[in-house]
Amino acid sequence: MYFVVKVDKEKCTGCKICIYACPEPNVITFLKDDKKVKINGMKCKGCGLCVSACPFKALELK
Amino acid sequence: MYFVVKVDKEKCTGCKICIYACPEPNVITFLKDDKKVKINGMKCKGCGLCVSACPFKALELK
Amino acid sequence: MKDGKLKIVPVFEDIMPQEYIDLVNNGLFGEDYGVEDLGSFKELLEEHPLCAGCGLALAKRLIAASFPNPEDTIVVGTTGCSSLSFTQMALHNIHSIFGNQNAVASGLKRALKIRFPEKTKDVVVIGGDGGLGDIGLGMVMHSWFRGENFATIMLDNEAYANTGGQESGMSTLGKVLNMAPTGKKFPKLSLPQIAYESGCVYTALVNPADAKKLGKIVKNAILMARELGPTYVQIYCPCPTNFKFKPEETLDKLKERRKTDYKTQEFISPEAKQFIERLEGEK
Amino acid sequence: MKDGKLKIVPVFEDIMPQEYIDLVNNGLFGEDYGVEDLGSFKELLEEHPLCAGCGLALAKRLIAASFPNPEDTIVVGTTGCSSLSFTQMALHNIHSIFGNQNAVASGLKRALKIRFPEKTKDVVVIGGDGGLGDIGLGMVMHSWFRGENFATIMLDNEAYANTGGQESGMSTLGKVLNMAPTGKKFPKLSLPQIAYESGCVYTALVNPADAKKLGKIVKNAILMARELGPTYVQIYCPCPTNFKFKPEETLDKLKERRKTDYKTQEFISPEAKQFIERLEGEK
Amino acid sequence: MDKIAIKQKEVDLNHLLKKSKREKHFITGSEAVKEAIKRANVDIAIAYPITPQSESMHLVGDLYAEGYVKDYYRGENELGVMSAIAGAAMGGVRVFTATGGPGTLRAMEMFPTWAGSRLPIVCSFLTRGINSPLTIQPDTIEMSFLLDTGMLMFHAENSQDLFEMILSAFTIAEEPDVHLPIGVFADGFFTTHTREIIELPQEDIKLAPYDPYISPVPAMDMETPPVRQMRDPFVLKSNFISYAAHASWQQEVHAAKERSIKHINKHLGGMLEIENEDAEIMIITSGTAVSQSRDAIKRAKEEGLDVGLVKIKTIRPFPYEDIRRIVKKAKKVLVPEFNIVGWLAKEIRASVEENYKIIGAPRVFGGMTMPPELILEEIRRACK
Amino acid sequence: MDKIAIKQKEVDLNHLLKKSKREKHFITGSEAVKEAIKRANVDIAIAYPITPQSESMHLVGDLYAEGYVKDYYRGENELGVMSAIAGAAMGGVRVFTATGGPGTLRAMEMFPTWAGSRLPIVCSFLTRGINSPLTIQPDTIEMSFLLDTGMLMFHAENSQDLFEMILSAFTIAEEPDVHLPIGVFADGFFTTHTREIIELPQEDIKLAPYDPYISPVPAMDMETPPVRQMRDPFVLKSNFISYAAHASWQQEVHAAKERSIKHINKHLGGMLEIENEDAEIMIITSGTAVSQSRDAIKRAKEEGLDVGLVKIKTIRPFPYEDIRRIVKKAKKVLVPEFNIVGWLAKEIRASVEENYKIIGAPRVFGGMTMPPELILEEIRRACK
Amino acid sequence: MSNNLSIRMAGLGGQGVVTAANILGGALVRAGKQSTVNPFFGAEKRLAPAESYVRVSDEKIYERGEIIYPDIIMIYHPHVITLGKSYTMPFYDGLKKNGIIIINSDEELPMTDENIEKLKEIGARIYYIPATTIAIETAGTELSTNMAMLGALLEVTDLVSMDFIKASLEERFGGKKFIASGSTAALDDAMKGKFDKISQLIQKNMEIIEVSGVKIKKYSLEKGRV
Amino acid sequence: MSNNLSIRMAGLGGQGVVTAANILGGALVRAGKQSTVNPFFGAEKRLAPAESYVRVSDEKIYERGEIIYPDIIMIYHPHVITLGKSYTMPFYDGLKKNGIIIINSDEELPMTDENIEKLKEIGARIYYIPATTIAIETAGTELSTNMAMLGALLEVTDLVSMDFIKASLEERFGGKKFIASGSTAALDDAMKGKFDKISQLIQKNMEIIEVSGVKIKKYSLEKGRV
Ligand SMILES: Cc1ncc(C[n+]2csc(CCOP(=O)(O)OP(=O)(O)O)c2C)c(N)n1
Ligand SMILES: Cc1ncc(C[n+]2csc(CCOP(=O)(O)OP(=O)(O)O)c2C)c(N)n1
Ligand code: SF4
Ligand code: SF4
Ligand code: SF4
Ligand code: SF4
Ligand code: SF4
Ligand code: SF4
Ligand SMILES: [Mg+2]
Ligand SMILES: [Mg+2]
Repeated sequence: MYFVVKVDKEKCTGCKICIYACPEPNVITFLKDDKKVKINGMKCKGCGLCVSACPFKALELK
Repeated sequence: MYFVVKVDKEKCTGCKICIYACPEPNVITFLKDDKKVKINGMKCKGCGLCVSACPFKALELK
Repeated sequence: MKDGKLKIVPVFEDIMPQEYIDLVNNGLFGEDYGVEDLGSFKELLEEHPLCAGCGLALAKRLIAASFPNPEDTIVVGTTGCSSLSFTQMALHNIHSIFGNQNAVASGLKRALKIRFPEKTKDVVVIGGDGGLGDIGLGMVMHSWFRGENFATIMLDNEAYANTGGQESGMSTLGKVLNMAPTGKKFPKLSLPQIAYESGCVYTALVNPADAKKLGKIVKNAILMARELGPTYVQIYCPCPTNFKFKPEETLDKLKERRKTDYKTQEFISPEAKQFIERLEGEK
Repeated sequence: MKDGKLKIVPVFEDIMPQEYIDLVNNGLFGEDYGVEDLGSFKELLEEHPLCAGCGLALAKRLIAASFPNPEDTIVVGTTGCSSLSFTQMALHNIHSIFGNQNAVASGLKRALKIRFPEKTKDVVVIGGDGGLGDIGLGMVMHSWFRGENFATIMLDNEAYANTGGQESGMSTLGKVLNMAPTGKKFPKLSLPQIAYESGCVYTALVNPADAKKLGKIVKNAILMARELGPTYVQIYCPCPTNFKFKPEETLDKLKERRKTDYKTQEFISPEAKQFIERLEGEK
Repeated sequence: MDKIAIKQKEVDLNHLLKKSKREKHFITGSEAVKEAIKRANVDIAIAYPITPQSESMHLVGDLYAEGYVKDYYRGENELGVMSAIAGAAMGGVRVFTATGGPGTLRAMEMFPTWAGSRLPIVCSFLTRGINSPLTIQPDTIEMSFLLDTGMLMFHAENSQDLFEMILSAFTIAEEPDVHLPIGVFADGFFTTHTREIIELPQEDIKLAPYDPYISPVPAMDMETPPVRQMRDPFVLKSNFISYAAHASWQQEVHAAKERSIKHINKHLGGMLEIENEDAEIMIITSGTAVSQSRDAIKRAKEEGLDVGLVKIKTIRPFPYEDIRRIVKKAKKVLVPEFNIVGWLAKEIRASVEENYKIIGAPRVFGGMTMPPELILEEIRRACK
Repeated sequence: MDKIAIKQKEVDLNHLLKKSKREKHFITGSEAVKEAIKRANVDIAIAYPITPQSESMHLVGDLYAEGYVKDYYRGENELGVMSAIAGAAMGGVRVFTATGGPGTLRAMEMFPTWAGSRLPIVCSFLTRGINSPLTIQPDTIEMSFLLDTGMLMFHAENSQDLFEMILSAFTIAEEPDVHLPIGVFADGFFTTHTREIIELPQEDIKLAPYDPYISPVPAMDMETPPVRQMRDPFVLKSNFISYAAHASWQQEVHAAKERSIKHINKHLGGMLEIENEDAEIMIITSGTAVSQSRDAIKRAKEEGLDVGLVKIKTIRPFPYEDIRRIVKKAKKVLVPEFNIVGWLAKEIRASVEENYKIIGAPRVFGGMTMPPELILEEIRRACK
Repeated sequence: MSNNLSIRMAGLGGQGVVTAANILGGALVRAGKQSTVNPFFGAEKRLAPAESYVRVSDEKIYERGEIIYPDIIMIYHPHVITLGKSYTMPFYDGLKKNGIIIINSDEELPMTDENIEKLKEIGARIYYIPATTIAIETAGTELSTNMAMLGALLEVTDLVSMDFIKASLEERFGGKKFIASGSTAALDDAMKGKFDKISQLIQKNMEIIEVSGVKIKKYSLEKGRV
Repeated sequence: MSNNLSIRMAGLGGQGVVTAANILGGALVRAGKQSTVNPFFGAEKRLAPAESYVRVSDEKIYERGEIIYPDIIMIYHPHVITLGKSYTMPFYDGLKKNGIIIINSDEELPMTDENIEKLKEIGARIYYIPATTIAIETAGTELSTNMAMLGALLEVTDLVSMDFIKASLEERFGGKKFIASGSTAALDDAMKGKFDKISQLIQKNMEIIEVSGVKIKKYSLEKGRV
């Protein structure tokens, strides 16, 4: 309810795995420019699925 | 409605095949004494199944 | 009859109909009769209202001779020609509504297990192809999934006979019937395979031209259902009235199909195989 | 969006919510997007009320990205968590009553064939395990028997989630759930096999951990259903709420089962094989 | 498939029923259903057999084989049929089906669902008794179960009515301000299996097709822009707005039912027919009981007894106003019925002020016939 | 299975409900169902989940796990459950199940079949609205559909009633001269999900078991000599005798319903409860609407308004005589209801002579609540 | 004959009581009369009781359903009387004063004194006709029993002329698909199968009707024939 | 306080509004009061609106169902107000004269002038409590938000003593299986999973209640705190 996910742009490789693991639509988007992902905090339910999916530990619940 | 089956005791070998082919219960009975079958005309529906089943042409619709 | 399973109260002896007296004196209860003994004992069925030459009547007559313990057998049927002879069968039997037979049987069998923990009460479902394969399919399959301890026997005349010959799921591809005026558009359901996938330990396709084999299969199916779980027997039952052939041709129909797709045939699971072996060993 | 499948009436442009404008400008309609493109287009689903970490939400999101022609796709659902996101899906969709989805879809698909003889309208059934495997099983299987031209997708969370976590036919053996207080007494239904026996030309078991594969399977299933006949896709959808694990563990559950009994897996009939080959040839 | 090319001119209901030349035919009620559907321009019909409906739906099948109906199949059971019919109607085509007795109960959940989904489905209920014990004989008890489903309910006296009512039902059901399912009821056997003379319009005309684009609810075809809203408000009470949706939707269904009255007046000539309104003894009834009453009244007249007749044609909407007026004037009112519960008498009793006037008799059930002699006896008793 | 050995003394209903010491518990209606079944000596319970019934049947499942109930499973759907329950009852054991709303309609065909088969089944209907549109909220409309099924129908005001009625239902249903199914109705959420204080008898007693050998129809167990006759006369009209069987059987079901009245009087203390019978304004209602009315009446009294209350406990049999008497004396009668169709008001209107006195209000539906303020307003209006 | 006439035909499933009633009704309508015809059956199996009813009038006929008070009763099979295979017992129940009974039987059936008394009271006129025998002898099939019964009826009552019967027969068997219950349709086919051509079928059936007119015998309740 | 008191708790699914109501009701009953408690929810998914109602009285309580005219309104989540995630809009609808509103939020929520006017008319007394923050800080889980809300309520109203609350808590979490909807039971388990022992859970929750009493702040409709 109060947690949302944050990306560590340093670690993110843009592999998109988190996007395929998130149960919420239109939350994680892929930025074409820097080939990294962006989180829409308003819509994130804080489930943490993406966190456990990311092979590069680039995501964290806050 | 008006036809019932009759046995020709001469031809009947008592093989019982007709008994297994008759759809009506308690119509064809097997006589232990002469090892032949008997027809209960009151209950026979005259369908002719036994006739076509008897390998010895011992039955006839009348 | 052995061990007096059925007795007539002395003061009623005079007024009982002969058929009933025959049943008491020369009936199946408590005896070890089977199809092969037909003609020598008083059958459970008596004077049913099914058509002359009805294949379903023939099958039912053979089944009625094959119950391992008729004195403790309750039949659950369902609407259709297949049920029209229930009133004429000397067994307790249930007709609830169309297609719910396997659910009714589930409740019944469980009730009897509770009430008679020391005794086996056989519940046997006997119903038409429409009742089992179409309207009741969900309840049939779920009784299999749940592993209910009773046998299900389908009298397959490949149509809804009782309501005037409509196409059923068990009708053959292309067959023109009522409600399928341009011919049936999909193949006959492969229920034996589905039964096998759904938990039936023993499944058989039966042609009543193999009368004695039919008797054996029905007996096995009922015995196995007691211990192992659900069993399914599907019997071909030609219907002269709706398929418009002469009553005496019923046997020809049976023989024709025996040559093609309705051979008597068993699908035996490993448990079932063991069971049959044990049974034969006991003999 | 290509060929203006979705347009906003000019005078309404000011008052349309941003989400809708996004859908028009950057949505799926008329485009050839798939699961692999997620994150780069506006999805059909938006802000559903399913629980955090819901496996079923994940599956539905992936499915929504995989419709070959979303602009001509109508979804038929049924009561359950699986249907709770219908109102949030930018497609026409139907919720009738619990379990009747395949019958509704049969009528709908036939109606659309009559009304749009020149155009393909895809009907896709998406429902829960309870709706498809239990209460609706008869209607599901008969739509398969009849060879209806639509795909059936099961979101299998192995329980009745929406009503509070009761055992369903798809629950696993021994699992303690509501209404199965001593553990489930019979094994998970083998619906993929049954579907195959019942006329589905293409059947698949899917683990959403294989997201892209899921997308391909769903697409294939819908395309084949158009031409060949019914197809069935069963997707594992862990439910953190009723199985009482933490939302973030959903992925672990997926991976665990991928190692055992819920591997992504296809059952392909010869026609289906040909079809896939043709499809790949066309690319 | 041996479909022949059918050439039928499209006309409106008024032309079909009132302007087209009629010819006499000696046919059964089941055949009357066929004749109605032949002229109804039905797209899809789906059937499941049940006595006494089966013949009707066989004949509709023949229409399919002949090309009058575009799609047709036997469903897996009545719930499946009524669901598929709903799916087809949601897809925007004109549909027809029929059932009766146990079949009606098997599909029960779908009838309020049809109404709630505002589907203009026409279903003929060819009534029979309800289990258990099983009976295939006529009885109107199933109508009692359907009174509160939100469907409109027409009750045919005979095959002629059945024909007219089925055709009218399509037009009335499809009116944008109605858009509700209509059940056309006829008494099994008494109507379905009786051969009698009925007058039919020409064969070469049919109703104009259903237009899904004037429906108050969108067809499920992805032709109108998709919105994040399903056809039926899915009332999860998850927010303030949906809180009241179910209730207001129910009210709207009932309001639509009221709005159907003007169309019923136009096409069916009113919700009821009255004969001899000023008689002291009135018979109010519907279906076959009307015919039996006509015969009894004829005989009563021969005995010098003055009896009026109200034939109720629509059970839903129910003609409350007229019934109240008629009962007010009458001294006694007989309500003959073919069911044990007397739902029609109850309906009348509940709508009038002078309850004591209503005599719920004679009543037969479970397949019994109602000889006019039985009604005559009640008339005599009432006249005393 | 971790069944514990349960030691409960077998007693009769009178002992259980009237003699055993009671203790207060703060529990929900669902828990009250559990507590009733714990003491009911039920052999088999079968369940299918549906809000708002699920909790009750979960708890019955717990009783199975604990050994209080001998067999229990989740069925495949409501038709399957009601069929299996019928099969079990025919097998001669005591059974229980529950459903509500769409579940009730899904199984609709079985209810008249239960009655026709003379099965003493107790089923709790935890009511909710009917589709479409879908709603899971409370509404008593489903009761309207069940009025003519031949079942007895009890309507609980609250959890205490629900507890007493379920237990009484077993005894009344099993009386050889009744032997009919009983539906015990309670309003979903308002009763099932409300936690309140209820008084329960001891836990170590239970009803004596069902005795299938005193049933008016034989148990299907092959223990009585088989006759060539099934349990339910299978009415094929194939001979003269069966011609009338369906009709006479229906009459017998209705007669059995009437015979239940003496048992209801004994065990439930009557078909209704009356408070302040001589008031000019009477409220007649059932279920949760009774509670809301009590509150409204209390407030009305504070305003000096004199209002009486009739709580109908049994909808079938319906207390016609008493209602007629009460309405005769009253000046105005309010009938508050939780459904759009007003079946209770209709029932009352149809049974009394002075119809004009009946005001079918307030009425809420589709999950709305009925605040006492709404009733109070109607009272004020009626007093004018 | 009276302006309104009601005929009850009672037989067993498969004997064609429904078909006979339809042919008769069709002929009556052709002759300009008002008529309604309806069947009554149970589970619709062969040999189960089946009844059908024909009403005739000069005015519109309202009443429908079973005929409780017939002017004429036709018994298609001895078992209707001897085994009670009937919806109505005794078989003459409801017969109107001076009504007619036509029974298909080669021999006279045993009747109790009580029945004879009651039939006398009614003033019943009873006829025997060996309809099945005539059918078999004339057309080689018992499926035409119903035609023989119609022949007997026409002999006794003059209800409608043979021309109309013939036209009705032609419509029934010759014309477009006739609508009947499943079993009836099956029998129709069986019947058609017996003849090479429809015209032959009609021809034979007309013959049967003629022969029946000759073979019918009045039965005397005073135990002698008249 | 008045003899009869009605409390409406509005939150989102998963926040434990039902549990809080049950614990409060249980405590009240222990204290010898009459009380009824009931929930209201839709599809029962997390984050969907959920309400529960507690009635208290010295006499038997008849009325049931939603509380339309509450004395006290407790808002468990800011979204109830800001996103309208509620069955009742505006959130204070029906509040009785001089009624109390307790809102869980770390910050004051924006309110329209219109709402402020109306609330003033009612004479509403509004309190803010950072309940979720307290829960997380004190017990390390937001699942105890509802306990903090209860703490605030007890601070403002003196409804029932802490001893009874504790006893009720013990029954709820410690005793025999508690009956709740599927989701609630799941949350129960989650909650229990957070603590090693039930006693610790109860202990922590009691602490939360205490802390809340201190952290609650009155909000001034005149835009200043009192
Ligand atoms: C709910 C319901 N639907 C339809 C029927 C009508 N009905 C009775 S028997 C029957 C057909 C039975 O077919 P099948 O099961 O194949 O049995 P058969 O008559 O062929 O032996 C039908 C459709 C019914 N009784 N109940
Ligand atoms: C006829 C009927 N019975 C029962 C219900 C209650 N019900 C609604 S959803 C549901 C469970 C759904 O389970 P599943 O299909 O597995 O979907 P899930 O919620 O798990 O996604 C049930 C039992 C209903 N709505 N209608
Ligand atoms: S999975 Fe991790 S690395 Fe890959 S895109 Fe997502 S955040 Fe970046
Ligand atoms: S925490 Fe959950 S909802 Fe949020 S971005 Fe990650 S997967 Fe999506
Ligand atoms: S089949 Fe022929 S030979 Fe064999 S027993 Fe029968 S009649 Fe005799
Ligand atoms: S004719 Fe038919 S009924 Fe008669 S004995 Fe032969 S098989 Fe049996
Ligand atoms: S209709 Fe067919 S299945 Fe039915 S009794 Fe006659 S022959 Fe047998
Ligand atoms: S209850 Fe389970 S299936 Fe339903 S939304 Fe929540 S997590 Fe998903
Ligand atoms: Mg069949
Ligand atoms: Mg599920």
